[in-house]
Amino acid sequence: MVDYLWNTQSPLQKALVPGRHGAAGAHVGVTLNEVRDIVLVQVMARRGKAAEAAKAAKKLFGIEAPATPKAVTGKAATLIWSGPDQFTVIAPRADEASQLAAMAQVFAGSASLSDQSDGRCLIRVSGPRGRDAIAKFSSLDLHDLAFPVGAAANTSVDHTAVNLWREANGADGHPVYNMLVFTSFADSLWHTIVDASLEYGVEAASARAA
Amino acid sequence: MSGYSGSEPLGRTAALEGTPTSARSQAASASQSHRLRSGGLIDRQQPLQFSFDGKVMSGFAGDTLASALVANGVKLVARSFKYHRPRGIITAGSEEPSALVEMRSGARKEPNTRATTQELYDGLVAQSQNRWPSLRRDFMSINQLAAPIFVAGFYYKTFMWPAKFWEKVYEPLIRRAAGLGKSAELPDPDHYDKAWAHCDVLVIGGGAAGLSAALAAGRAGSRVILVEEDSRLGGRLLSDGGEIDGMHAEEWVRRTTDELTALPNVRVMVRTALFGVYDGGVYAALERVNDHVPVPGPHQVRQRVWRIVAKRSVVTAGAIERPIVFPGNDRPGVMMASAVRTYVHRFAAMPGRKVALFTNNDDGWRTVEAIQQAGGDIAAVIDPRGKVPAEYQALAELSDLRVLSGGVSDVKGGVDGVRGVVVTDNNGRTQQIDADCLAVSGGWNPNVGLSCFHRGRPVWRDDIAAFVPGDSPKGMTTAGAANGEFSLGACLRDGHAAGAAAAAECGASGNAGEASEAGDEVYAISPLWQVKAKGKAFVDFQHDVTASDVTLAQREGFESVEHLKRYTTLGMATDQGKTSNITGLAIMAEATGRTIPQTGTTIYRPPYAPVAIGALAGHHRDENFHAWRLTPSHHWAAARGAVFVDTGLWKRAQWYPQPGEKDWIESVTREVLAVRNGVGFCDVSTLGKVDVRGADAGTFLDRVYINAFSSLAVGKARYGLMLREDGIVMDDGTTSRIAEDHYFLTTTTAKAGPVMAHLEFCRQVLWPELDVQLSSASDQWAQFSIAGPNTRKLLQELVDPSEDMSNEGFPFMGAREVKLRGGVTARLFRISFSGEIAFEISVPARYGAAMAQNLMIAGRDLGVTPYGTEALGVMRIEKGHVAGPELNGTTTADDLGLGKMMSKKKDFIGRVMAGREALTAPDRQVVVGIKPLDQKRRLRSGAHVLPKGAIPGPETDQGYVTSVCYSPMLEQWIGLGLVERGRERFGEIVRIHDPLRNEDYEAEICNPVFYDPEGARQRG
Amino acid sequence: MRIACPFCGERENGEFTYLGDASPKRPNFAVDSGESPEGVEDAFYDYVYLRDNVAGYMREYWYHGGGCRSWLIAERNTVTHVFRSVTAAPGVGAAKPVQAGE
Amino acid sequence: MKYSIFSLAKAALSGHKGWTRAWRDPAPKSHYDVIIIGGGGHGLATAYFLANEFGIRNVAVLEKGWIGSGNAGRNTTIIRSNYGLPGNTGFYEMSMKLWERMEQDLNYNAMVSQRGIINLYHSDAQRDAFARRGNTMRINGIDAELLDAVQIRKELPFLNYDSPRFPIMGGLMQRRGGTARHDAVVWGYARAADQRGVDIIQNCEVTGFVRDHNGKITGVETSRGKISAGKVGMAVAGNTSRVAAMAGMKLPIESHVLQAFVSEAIKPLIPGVITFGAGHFYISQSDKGGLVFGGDLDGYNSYAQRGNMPVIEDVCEGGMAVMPMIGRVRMLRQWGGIMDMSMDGTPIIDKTPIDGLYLNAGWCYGGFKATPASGLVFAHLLARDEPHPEAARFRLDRFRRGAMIDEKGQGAQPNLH
Repeated sequence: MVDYLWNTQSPLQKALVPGRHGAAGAHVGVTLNEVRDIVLVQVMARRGKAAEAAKAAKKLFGIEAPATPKAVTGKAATLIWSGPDQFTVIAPRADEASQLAAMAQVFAGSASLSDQSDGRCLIRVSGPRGRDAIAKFSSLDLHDLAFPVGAAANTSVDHTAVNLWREANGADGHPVYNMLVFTSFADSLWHTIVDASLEYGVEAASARAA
Repeated sequence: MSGYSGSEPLGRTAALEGTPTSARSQAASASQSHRLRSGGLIDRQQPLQFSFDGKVMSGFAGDTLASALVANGVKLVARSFKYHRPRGIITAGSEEPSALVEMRSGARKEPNTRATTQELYDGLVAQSQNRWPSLRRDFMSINQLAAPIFVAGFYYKTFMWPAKFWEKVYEPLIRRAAGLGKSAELPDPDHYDKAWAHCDVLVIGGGAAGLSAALAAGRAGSRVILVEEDSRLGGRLLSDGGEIDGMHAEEWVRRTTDELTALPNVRVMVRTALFGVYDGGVYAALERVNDHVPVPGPHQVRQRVWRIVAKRSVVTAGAIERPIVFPGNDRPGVMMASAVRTYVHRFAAMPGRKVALFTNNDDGWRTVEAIQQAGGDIAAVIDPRGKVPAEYQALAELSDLRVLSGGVSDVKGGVDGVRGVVVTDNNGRTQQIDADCLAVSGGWNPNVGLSCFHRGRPVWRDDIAAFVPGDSPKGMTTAGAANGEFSLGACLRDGHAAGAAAAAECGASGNAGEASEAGDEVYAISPLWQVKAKGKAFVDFQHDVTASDVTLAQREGFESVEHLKRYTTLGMATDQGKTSNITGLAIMAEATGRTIPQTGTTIYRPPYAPVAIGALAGHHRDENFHAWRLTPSHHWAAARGAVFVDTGLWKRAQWYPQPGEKDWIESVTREVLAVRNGVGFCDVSTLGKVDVRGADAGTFLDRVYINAFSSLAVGKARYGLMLREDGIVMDDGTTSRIAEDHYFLTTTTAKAGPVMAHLEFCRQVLWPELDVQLSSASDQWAQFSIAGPNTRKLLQELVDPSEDMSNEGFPFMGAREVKLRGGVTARLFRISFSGEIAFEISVPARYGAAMAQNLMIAGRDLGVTPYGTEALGVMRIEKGHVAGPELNGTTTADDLGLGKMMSKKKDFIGRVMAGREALTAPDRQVVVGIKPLDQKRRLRSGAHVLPKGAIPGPETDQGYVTSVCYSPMLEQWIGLGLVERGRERFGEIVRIHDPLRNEDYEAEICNPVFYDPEGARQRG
Repeated sequence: MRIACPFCGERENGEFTYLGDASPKRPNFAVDSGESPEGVEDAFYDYVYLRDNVAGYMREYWYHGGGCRSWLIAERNTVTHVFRSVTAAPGVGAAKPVQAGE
Repeated sequence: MKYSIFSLAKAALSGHKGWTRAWRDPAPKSHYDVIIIGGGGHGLATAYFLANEFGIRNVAVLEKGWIGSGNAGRNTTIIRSNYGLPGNTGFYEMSMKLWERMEQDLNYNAMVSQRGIINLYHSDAQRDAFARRGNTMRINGIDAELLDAVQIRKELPFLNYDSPRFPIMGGLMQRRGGTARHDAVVWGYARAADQRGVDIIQNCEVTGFVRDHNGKITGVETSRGKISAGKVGMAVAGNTSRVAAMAGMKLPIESHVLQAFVSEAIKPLIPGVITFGAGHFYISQSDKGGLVFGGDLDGYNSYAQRGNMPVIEDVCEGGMAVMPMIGRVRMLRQWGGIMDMSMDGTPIIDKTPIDGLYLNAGWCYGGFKATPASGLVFAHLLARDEPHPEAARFRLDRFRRGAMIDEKGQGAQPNLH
């Protein structure tokens, strides 16, 4: 009997070509990263149980679950608002089964969980011209005053839903934006993001979540 | 012509710049017969070569094509639309009606470009258009002979006999004659994109008022965007100069620009023309990123469309000088007075040596000074008002100016332009004046277009004889000349006030500072629209609409301005009547004895200036037309040479051709036989998948499906059908119960989105009392259908030995999680679309490629075969399963033969409306099977079904073929169809009528389940 | 056009899907309640087909499918396209409505 | 005065001073046998046929603004009869036959030009749907051809056949389809109706209905006073619900905005009408040289007669997908019309439940091509009190009965039709 190998494949398998693209020159304008190997769970409070669900979140992650479009980072996970009375939990994939089990246990009765670890692809956009590139495919106002660090939004890119949030500025002092896109759209949206960035010079890479 | 060679002692005494040094620029200057020796906002160190109609000329950086042509003494640049009359340059801006040229060539050929806005670049190539064989000798100008016939609306009155001649003779001639430039006939090779910008205050127009507004709003601390269509800020200040805060206007512009660019909260965008005002404070602008270079650089776009979201906007778009209508007013060399000043002052190019000025207002008189300062002669000033304005009396005496009180009644000259001007004075005496250029000013029209884009109506002001903005779109104010404030001082104050107010309304609390100061020159005008005299006098230069066309329209009852526009085409040319609309309606007002405000304006429509279609499409071209979706095994299938098709956004494998197969039918047949006789698999991940959770999930599904789901046991799957509220079938799919409070629902690929929205509507709007949570799991799972008699054998290879895969252990319609060898857990559903023993297996998407690979390994000895959507389709037709072509939005559950599924015990979406008489009528078209009698005959979808031997006609048309395939099992073409009373007609021979494809043959109506009607195979 | 989602803030209308008039209410219909089938059909006919189609302010359904997936009820002027209010449908999120139905 | 090249030449001698009004400007009389509300193409055509076919000449057409100011003056001028469902097929073909003789009937050149219309298909499913429709047309005696990509390429070589996403596989061609000069249709019917005694009264807005004690409608209140009438017909597509509300009627209709666009005039590029099958885009070229194009509804109820940015972008994306050589051609003007969107995408021509009031509505975006037939069948209904055979299925009660005529299969959601 052969034994079966279950190699995993990223939706960006073909689209992501690591390295430098677009305009040459000393400076890279936009840095694009695929963040692989994440655990992603959609948490939806049960009817009339929003408060209990929030308590459960606090218990497990030690932080208030976001009640408005925000991303908050707690114990071993970031919680991103993804709709009224619901949020998305994102964490680096360690022991996936027990990560999911722990959540299932804590939220039992107060929220329904939907494992989307394979349903979404996480793309990080940073660099001095990252915001200019995003302005070509997103109608969000990403000005510091309108979209500070920690801000989050459910929005559309190319007519498809995307969760976008801003984390702490990068070492270069420029903003860093995370985009959760649907797995089946990842190949397409990656091309859109790259095309929007070419005139600024792009550096593309892929890395495990940490 | 002699013109102004460098040797002549001309040019401003106080030159703005030093004289040119380099040899090349001296050569360039020498060729530019009408270029002043000094001055102008051009860079004489950067000479540029260009060609017009093949003639090579030179200009300087900072020129427009128009100013370069003026500098080279070129007067004739175009032919008019209808009469092909010789035309020159009339204005110096985007309102230009005449000087349209064809830019570039080949795939980049670009018709109807305004020479007045096209920046000059080295190597620019432009052609005149709408003439044959040449601009000077245009054969089509014989149209002028027929001019007495070609009056407004003439074609409505003729070309009617004989009827056939319209398409064959008349229209082709008219079409060939019409149009202006030629479009490229190759795909546009340039790239475009679109972007979003957001601000508190959007300032539209970078002249005195706009700079003042942006500065005030910027200093106050609000987020400001200033857009200017020109390549540099300054507006009329660049042409008329003046003094602001004690400094030269150009210096003030420089300083203001510096301060604005230094403010972090202000964004200045030049070469950016605002063209549309949309709801909710969304403004659209076109940035001409690379139109001033021959070809965009690598990774650069040609143009970019901006969608600017602004809380407030201040329109400081200035005003447009209007012509006066008089015979010969279209001759090359007749130019707006403001344009003459622009060419002289900003571009150091002289439109003529002896300039006559025809003005009915004080502002026109500025031209006298401009021409004299540049060393030109003023042949005469013709002002119907009869007296020199106070401000200019000194000047008039000093240069003992020839001032005539009257109007221009004719213009002498030819294709090379003006030679003389005939003046009829207020006492009716006429005299001819020698001049090579006629500067005209009929007064100024504030640019009210943008403020009227939401169908607001402008308001008439008698003191300036012009319209000013009325009720503007929400959040918009207007300032400066666009608001009817014509003096420089007023523009600065008005702009500053508007900018400060807008910033304050956006909550900015900073100090807006003080408005800059300048004089308040008088703007006195006595309206003069037309000089009535013999000869063609033009209102709309581009469309050749004359004053007599307007009065003819009035005589025929086309008195409404909209009728006037549509009957005479006044204002419908590429300039949208910027220089003609108001004049035209003024003449109509006089003809009808109404006032101008009573007559009213036509509706102002976006775009303010024409926008390239490519720019509006932006990046969404070719493969980027729409986003695309890939299944988890896409790359695996591609590596196996699968043939893909775009269905909706998905790319799906249709079949997997093998070497030696002559066509797709052969490949598909092989795949079907492999499944029916062995085992095969197909990626069905495109199906919509929804997790339905919560205590009331069952009740919820009972209400959205026509059949019951609360009664479904955990671990079981069931086929479900949902209706629209109007009783027509919406979608179908299998739904299984994973746990008491968890169902896994699937939809068709096409309806995944709409069904999800519908379910959320039911949850959030119709039945909010139910405890249900919905989440799309479509992309989470890689799902494969595995089918064929050897399916179980294959799965036993793949699943963990501890799993019971026997018919009892995993019965038909069973659904549960199973462990796979190698440690992955999968969801397994025993459901069949093919009619064989079949399972659908789901694993997390990351394992999709591995799953395809492992199915190949597990089934190697069984000859496992991957199959595509075509084979899937063949097998569903053989089994009589309905799909897209049958679920066409007009069929009921009963039409599809699924009426029995409708629960009688409960309400569900669509139940009541499905009961309407016409939807339950006995003669409805229902799903049947169709088999051609001739087994060789290929059946085609879209063929119609008639009674045997019937004559084709509406009354014998009884239905049509919806889906067909070549059935490898029946070894003939078969199909499904929707046929009147079909279920009562199994065995009946009918006529298949397909006139489109010249086919006509007989077929038998039969049970739609062609293969294994008892369904033994899928249960075995 | 911009729509102020009560949860996400002001967004492009491209993120939303339009359904239409929010005034008609789905008739509550119990099987075997003895209601005349005719009467029930009339009520549903009214609900499914008849519209006031007002020129002016109108209550209408918008679905923020390209955002937070909430069904919203907006008051919008059909002549000027100006929004007066945008509120959440009764069953948005985990909200527990006071009374059942619309 | 009869229009012809001769009368034109004669008039030229006198500097065209001799031309008189194309239609009179009468003051409203106190009574008419029939009042038509709405001076658009349909209303004027109805008046023309009432006078010309049914001998009813004491007729007034009341227009709140200038005639043709509604959708008659803001459409994309396409005429075709390529419909697939019983009810539509025969009706639109009757209209096409009337187009083919209109100019001679009216002595007015409306530039009816049968340069052909082709609907491109990009998938097998689309081809099959077109085949069904085309065969329906042929069975009803209407011209239709199913062309493959090779055949189309011969006629329209400039299209983007090898698009990487939705290549052109073929198309359904109706060669008798084409365009007509929309304003001229309005003016032609106005002039012909006026010559037959019809009063065309502009700037006369209907503000209410006059009813007798039985509730029968006996006239209208207008901005120019009360006018009594034997019968009142509504032909106010776009505003049907507003006028119906004055009579207390609620209808299966929503008003939606549909945008249209025209480019700068260029030399002949496109022969006939082309519709893209993988996106929302259709295009033709006017005799003046402008590319006239359009796409989908904006998608929400509106009376604003103007559209928004997303649809403009969507339409231009479609244009670049099917003919990328128009990338540098400039869009000159954009405008919006208010579509009378019925709940099944098909018109309603019927008596109303109110005695004396007749309805011609729900034209969706099919109104222009229907103008002559709509006028004829509505005149028939007003004159005979029974529907014209070709309009027998356009009844108001079809929604209640479940006999919808839904070409697109979208159901009771107007913004999807």
